[in-house]
Amino acid sequence: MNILGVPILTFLVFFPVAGMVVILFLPGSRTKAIKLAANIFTGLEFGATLLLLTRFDAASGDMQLVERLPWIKAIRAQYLLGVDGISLLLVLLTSLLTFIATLSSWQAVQKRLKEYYVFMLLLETSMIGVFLALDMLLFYVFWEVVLVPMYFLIGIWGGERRLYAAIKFFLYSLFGSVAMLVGILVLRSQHQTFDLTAMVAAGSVIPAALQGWVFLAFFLGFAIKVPMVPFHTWLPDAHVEAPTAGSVLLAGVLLKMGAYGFLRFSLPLLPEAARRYAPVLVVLALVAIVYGALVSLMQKDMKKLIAYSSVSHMGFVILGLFVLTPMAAKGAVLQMVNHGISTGALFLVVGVLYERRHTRLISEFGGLSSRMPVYAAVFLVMTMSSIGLPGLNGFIGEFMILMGTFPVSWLWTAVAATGIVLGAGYMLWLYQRVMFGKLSTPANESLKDLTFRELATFLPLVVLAFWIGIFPKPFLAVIDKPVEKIIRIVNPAHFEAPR
Amino acid sequence: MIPIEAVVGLGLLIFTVGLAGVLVRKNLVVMLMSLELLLNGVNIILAGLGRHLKSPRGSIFALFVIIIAVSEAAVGFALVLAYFRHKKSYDTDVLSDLKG
Amino acid sequence: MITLAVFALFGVLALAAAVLVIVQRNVMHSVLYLAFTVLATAGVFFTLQAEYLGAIQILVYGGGIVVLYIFVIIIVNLKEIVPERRKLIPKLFLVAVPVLLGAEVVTLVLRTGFPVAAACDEGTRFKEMAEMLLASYMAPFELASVLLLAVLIGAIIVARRKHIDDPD
Amino acid sequence: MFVLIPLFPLLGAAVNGLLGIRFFSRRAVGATAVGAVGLSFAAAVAALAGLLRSAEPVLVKTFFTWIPASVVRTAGGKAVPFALDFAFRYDSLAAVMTLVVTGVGLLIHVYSVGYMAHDRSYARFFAYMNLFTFAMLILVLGANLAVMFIGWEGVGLCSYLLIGFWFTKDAAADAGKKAFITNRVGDFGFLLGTGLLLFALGTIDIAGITAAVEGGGLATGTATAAALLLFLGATGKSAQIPLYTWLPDAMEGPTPVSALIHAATMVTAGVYMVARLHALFSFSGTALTVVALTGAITAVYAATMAFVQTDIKRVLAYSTISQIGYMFMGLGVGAYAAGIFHLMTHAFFKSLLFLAAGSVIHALSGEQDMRNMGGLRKRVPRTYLVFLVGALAISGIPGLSGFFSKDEILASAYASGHYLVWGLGLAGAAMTAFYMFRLIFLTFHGEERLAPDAGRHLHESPPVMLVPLQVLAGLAVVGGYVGLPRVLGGGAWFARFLETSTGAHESHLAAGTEVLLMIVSVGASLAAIYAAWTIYVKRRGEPARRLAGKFKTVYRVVSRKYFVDEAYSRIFVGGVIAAGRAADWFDRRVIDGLVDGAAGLARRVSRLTILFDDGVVDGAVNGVGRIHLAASSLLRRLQTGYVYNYALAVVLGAALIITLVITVF
Repeated sequence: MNILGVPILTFLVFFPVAGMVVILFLPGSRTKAIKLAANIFTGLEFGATLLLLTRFDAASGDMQLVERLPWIKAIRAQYLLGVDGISLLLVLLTSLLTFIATLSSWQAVQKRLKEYYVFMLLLETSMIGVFLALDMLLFYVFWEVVLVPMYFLIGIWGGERRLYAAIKFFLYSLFGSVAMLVGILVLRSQHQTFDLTAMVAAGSVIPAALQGWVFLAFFLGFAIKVPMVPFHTWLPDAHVEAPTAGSVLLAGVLLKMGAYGFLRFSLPLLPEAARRYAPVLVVLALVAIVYGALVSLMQKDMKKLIAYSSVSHMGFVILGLFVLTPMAAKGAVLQMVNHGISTGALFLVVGVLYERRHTRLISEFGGLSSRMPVYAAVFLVMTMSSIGLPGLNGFIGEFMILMGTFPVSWLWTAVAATGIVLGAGYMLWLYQRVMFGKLSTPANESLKDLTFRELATFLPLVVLAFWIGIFPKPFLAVIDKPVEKIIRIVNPAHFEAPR
Repeated sequence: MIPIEAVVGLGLLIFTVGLAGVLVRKNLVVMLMSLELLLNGVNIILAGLGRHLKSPRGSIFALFVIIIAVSEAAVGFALVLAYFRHKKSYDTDVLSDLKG
Repeated sequence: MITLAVFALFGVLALAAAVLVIVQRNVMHSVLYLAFTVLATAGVFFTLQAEYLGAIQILVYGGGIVVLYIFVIIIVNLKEIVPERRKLIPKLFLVAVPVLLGAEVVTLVLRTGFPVAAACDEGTRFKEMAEMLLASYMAPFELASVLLLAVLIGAIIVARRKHIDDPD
Repeated sequence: MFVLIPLFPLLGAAVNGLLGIRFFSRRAVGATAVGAVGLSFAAAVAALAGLLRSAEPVLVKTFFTWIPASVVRTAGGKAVPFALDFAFRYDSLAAVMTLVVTGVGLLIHVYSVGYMAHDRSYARFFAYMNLFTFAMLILVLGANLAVMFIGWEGVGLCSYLLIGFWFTKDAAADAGKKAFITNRVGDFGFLLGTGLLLFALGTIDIAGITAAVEGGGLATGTATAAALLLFLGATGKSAQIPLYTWLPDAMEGPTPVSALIHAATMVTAGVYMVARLHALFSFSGTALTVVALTGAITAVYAATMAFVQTDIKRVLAYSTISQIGYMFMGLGVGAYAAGIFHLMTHAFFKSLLFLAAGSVIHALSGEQDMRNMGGLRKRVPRTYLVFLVGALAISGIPGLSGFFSKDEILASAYASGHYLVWGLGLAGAAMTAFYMFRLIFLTFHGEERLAPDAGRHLHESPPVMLVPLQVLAGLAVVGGYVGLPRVLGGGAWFARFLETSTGAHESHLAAGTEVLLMIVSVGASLAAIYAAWTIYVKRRGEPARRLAGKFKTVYRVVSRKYFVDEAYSRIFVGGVIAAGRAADWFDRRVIDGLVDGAAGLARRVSRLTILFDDGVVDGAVNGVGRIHLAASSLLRRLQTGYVYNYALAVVLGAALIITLVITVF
């Protein structure tokens, strides 16, 4: 199945590159044309992913629409793309968020417009590439490429301490991905191939001791990306300093690459090591949940608060993954998408205020609800989605993760559940300090409500939040088979009937 | 018959005289003339060997040497004239523009 | 036996003239001795049965080059005698070096000796030489003509009196 | 038919929320809101009729599978596929609850049309009220704990929005936040309880749970744990010890909100949940006693605090906490029907009291402090009358609804041998009578202590507010006869009706003792009323002041609500913030410190390498450079420029080569 003669997955990955080329040729002065082109391309990309949706059949759990081309024959590396339920959802999320991010930076970005959109499209290409690549080397390449545009997005269009943040982000992720590369190479030596599907089919041929080391290497790479607690300090800086669109994508998609990596590589390829280290990761996840929530209570900068809340939410995802039960794992994958939607929207919310008042300090705001009712409504919906109010998307993910975790250990569930209470705490406190109370500074009086364009960026996210909240069946059906397949590899004991 | 050693000896002597001339004399024209001597010495040796080995190659070579000598002399003089017009003297000592 | 005597005569004459060429103060005398040397070597050629070479020597060398020297000296009307300021010791040293070189060559030649008469007797007659010259040595022959032409032009250009409007 | 009940309020909320705010006139907004609840009430009545006619007692309607199946490993080791359906369950209990919610809700909506008449964001208020009704109905109709949880949190959200409705007031916003977070702590327990049930039974469907428990598929330990966790959720929602602190602050919201949420519906959610899972609770004995005791203690404890309150709405708030304590007491002793019966009657008279208080506040244009009231009997006679009816009902005066439901509970408590619980209940009843009539005497009797401007345009409330009050007063009187006990000739019709959904717990008590119990409790109440009358009317509150003077410390402790609020905020809120501050400090200093430290270290190491680099390596390189330079300057002199030197050099070179050739070969 292909679009314009190009096989669909390759089309999806490289269509933004075409966009980049078109924008490069547009003269720098005609900003309107550049903005239009960027939006058209990301829009079409999103359309293409919807097209992919129609071609995808949810019944089978394994890879579909596989495209295989020899790439570097010497080391048997192939240009291998494929999609299953999990990567399908994440690709949809990526293209949607990028389209919204591009739309939202219509006024936000004024200087060096051309490079901005070029980097944005490059980012989209590499992100989608990460989710579709099945050849581990190709995966690694896309994984590294993602860093470059994000580094520039933060470094050039960021806030005051953007250089510090950009460099810190880059070095942190690079350090992690180098460790991951070592892991990939060891796997390559064991399986004589980079092809993930072949490795999974071959089953656990790797001796347990070696699995431990490879798992550690992968852990370093993915943990930094998720981020898990000890490695998370790059996230608040990167978020605070990144431009609105940048942090939407950073939170919406980049954080998912870490969790996706765990699910796609660590669990199926290293089952024994995964089972052995699962409790360690669960403890780290619990720490992340509670620690992230506590720290975000104290933040004075809205973006930093939301960044730490992401640490807490991603803690939930990791908990869901490493409890090794199908229900929790499916909840985790869904929570990845939910987190992308709610945190992406929250960053847009902050972006709207930043565009108007050029400050993110909570103390600067207060009583906006009277001036900006529609904005207040959207902000409320997203806050409620983020703290997991039933009827919205956050709840489904958290409910499945908690219900999946309970059989494994009620104590873990109890600690994780405190995360929900703390979550309600810091989010409502944020909402109250910004929206309720009296109009403290005169500048707030003149704030006008959401423009139509801004509302357009929020609408899809709000609709998705309600849709997944009320009727998550289609989304869960898509990821049902692949997740079950992975869990069956890692934790077969779960499925056997009691002896 | 003429012993080959004698011929070579003679040629060599003339060669040495020519070489001494080049090194000793400071006058440019005389140096050129010594140069001609050198070449004549070589020719003698060539001719001698040609005869000794009973093949005409010796004299052919000598012929070519003469041609070279002619062209060398011509160019030499052209340079000398040009130099003379420029420097008003033949003294090689003056000629030290190329000092390192 | 006579040829040996004639050879010896011409040889000594050539040598003496050569020495005189480099010793003379007055350049004009040097030129004359140079002419004398050239003619003596022509004689040597004749004794070595290289008649063609001797003829060429007289014609080209004698007629051409020596006359050229004479012209140049007359044109340039070389009056001042370049004072030989150099002291004797360095001069001796300078003479000693070529003598040393000559001695070494001699010892080298003596040590290796000369190859016995060549296996192929191509004869030294003029006929065989001409045939060979125009057969296996055709390329150098032609090149020589090209060389002479180049030198002709080169010499003229270099020696020309520079006019103001000259390009170079 | 029962599916329509929640649909109308949802539509009303959507219409008002999206269109109302901008386009509708006040009248249109009011009409849609009241209309929606009215239609819902009609649907509820129709559904009840349907239920009575239909053969089987329970109707279940599944809409769609909410979360598709995935394999879950239960305690017994079985791998069971667990799917979650979005389904409603309608039975007698749900019927009663829907009727109460929609009925009382309708009256409150009519009342608030008048009460909120001149509020700026009128449409937003009604949108929230409709949304709240919808959420409560979802809670009541939910067929499994997850759907119930939607209503559970939805109700929490709406109470957050409604309490903090006048968000410009910081106190209101804080109260809203406090309410939501305290509820959230309760939900924490609810979720864990659900998880435990899922783990133990592999299902969280109410029918499934009841069947499994009655089938004996559950260990008592797990049952107790699950029941207690769920009860923690109930205490959060129904404001019992320990999670009651949010209710008094919730009075910041508009009065109709307090009436609807903090009297009739939301606070009863906990009671409903316990009644709904009666099988689980009665299976684990300890859980039941915990419920009973908590209820009893809360009843008395809250009553004490009501003694000293000066704000009219806060008195009613503590009264609510106390009355819900009664309901839990009823459930705790196994008399689920009695608990629910009290729930219904309480909904009537407590919302009546709140709305009446509302009309008093409305009349005094916002004045809530009883000390600046008094003698309003003549000024607002109709409000005084309905207020009196409410007070009599709550004090358990025979003939009114309060008497029947409260006595039912006390009788059951006594019958099932919980004498301590019965004792506390009796004391509670007396105390309730005392503080209610203290309130009446302070506000309506005695001399006027009105603030100057409040007295000027003091006026009786408009009919749109008074009519609902009178209807509620009627219900407060008539409501009791539905459950007339056998001993008084009644058919205990209400209990029999609820048997199908809450199990049969007939308390077989000798007629004589039951009548005796009634006399004792009525006597206690009358005595309390007389005491209140003497203190506050005859001696015009002298003894109260003297008593307060004598027992100064006791008075201060009680009036400061036993400092529980302060303790909570210091321990929990303060603790969390301190932990937050520590975590933030740790995050910034230690981890960032480490990272920046590493960077600093890297900088120092690089400085060292630079030194090494300049000193040694460069040194060597420069050294070579210098040597080279010197050598070349030497050689330079060789190039004398004299031609003959070069010639000499050539000859010398040749000579050297030849000597070399000679010597070597």
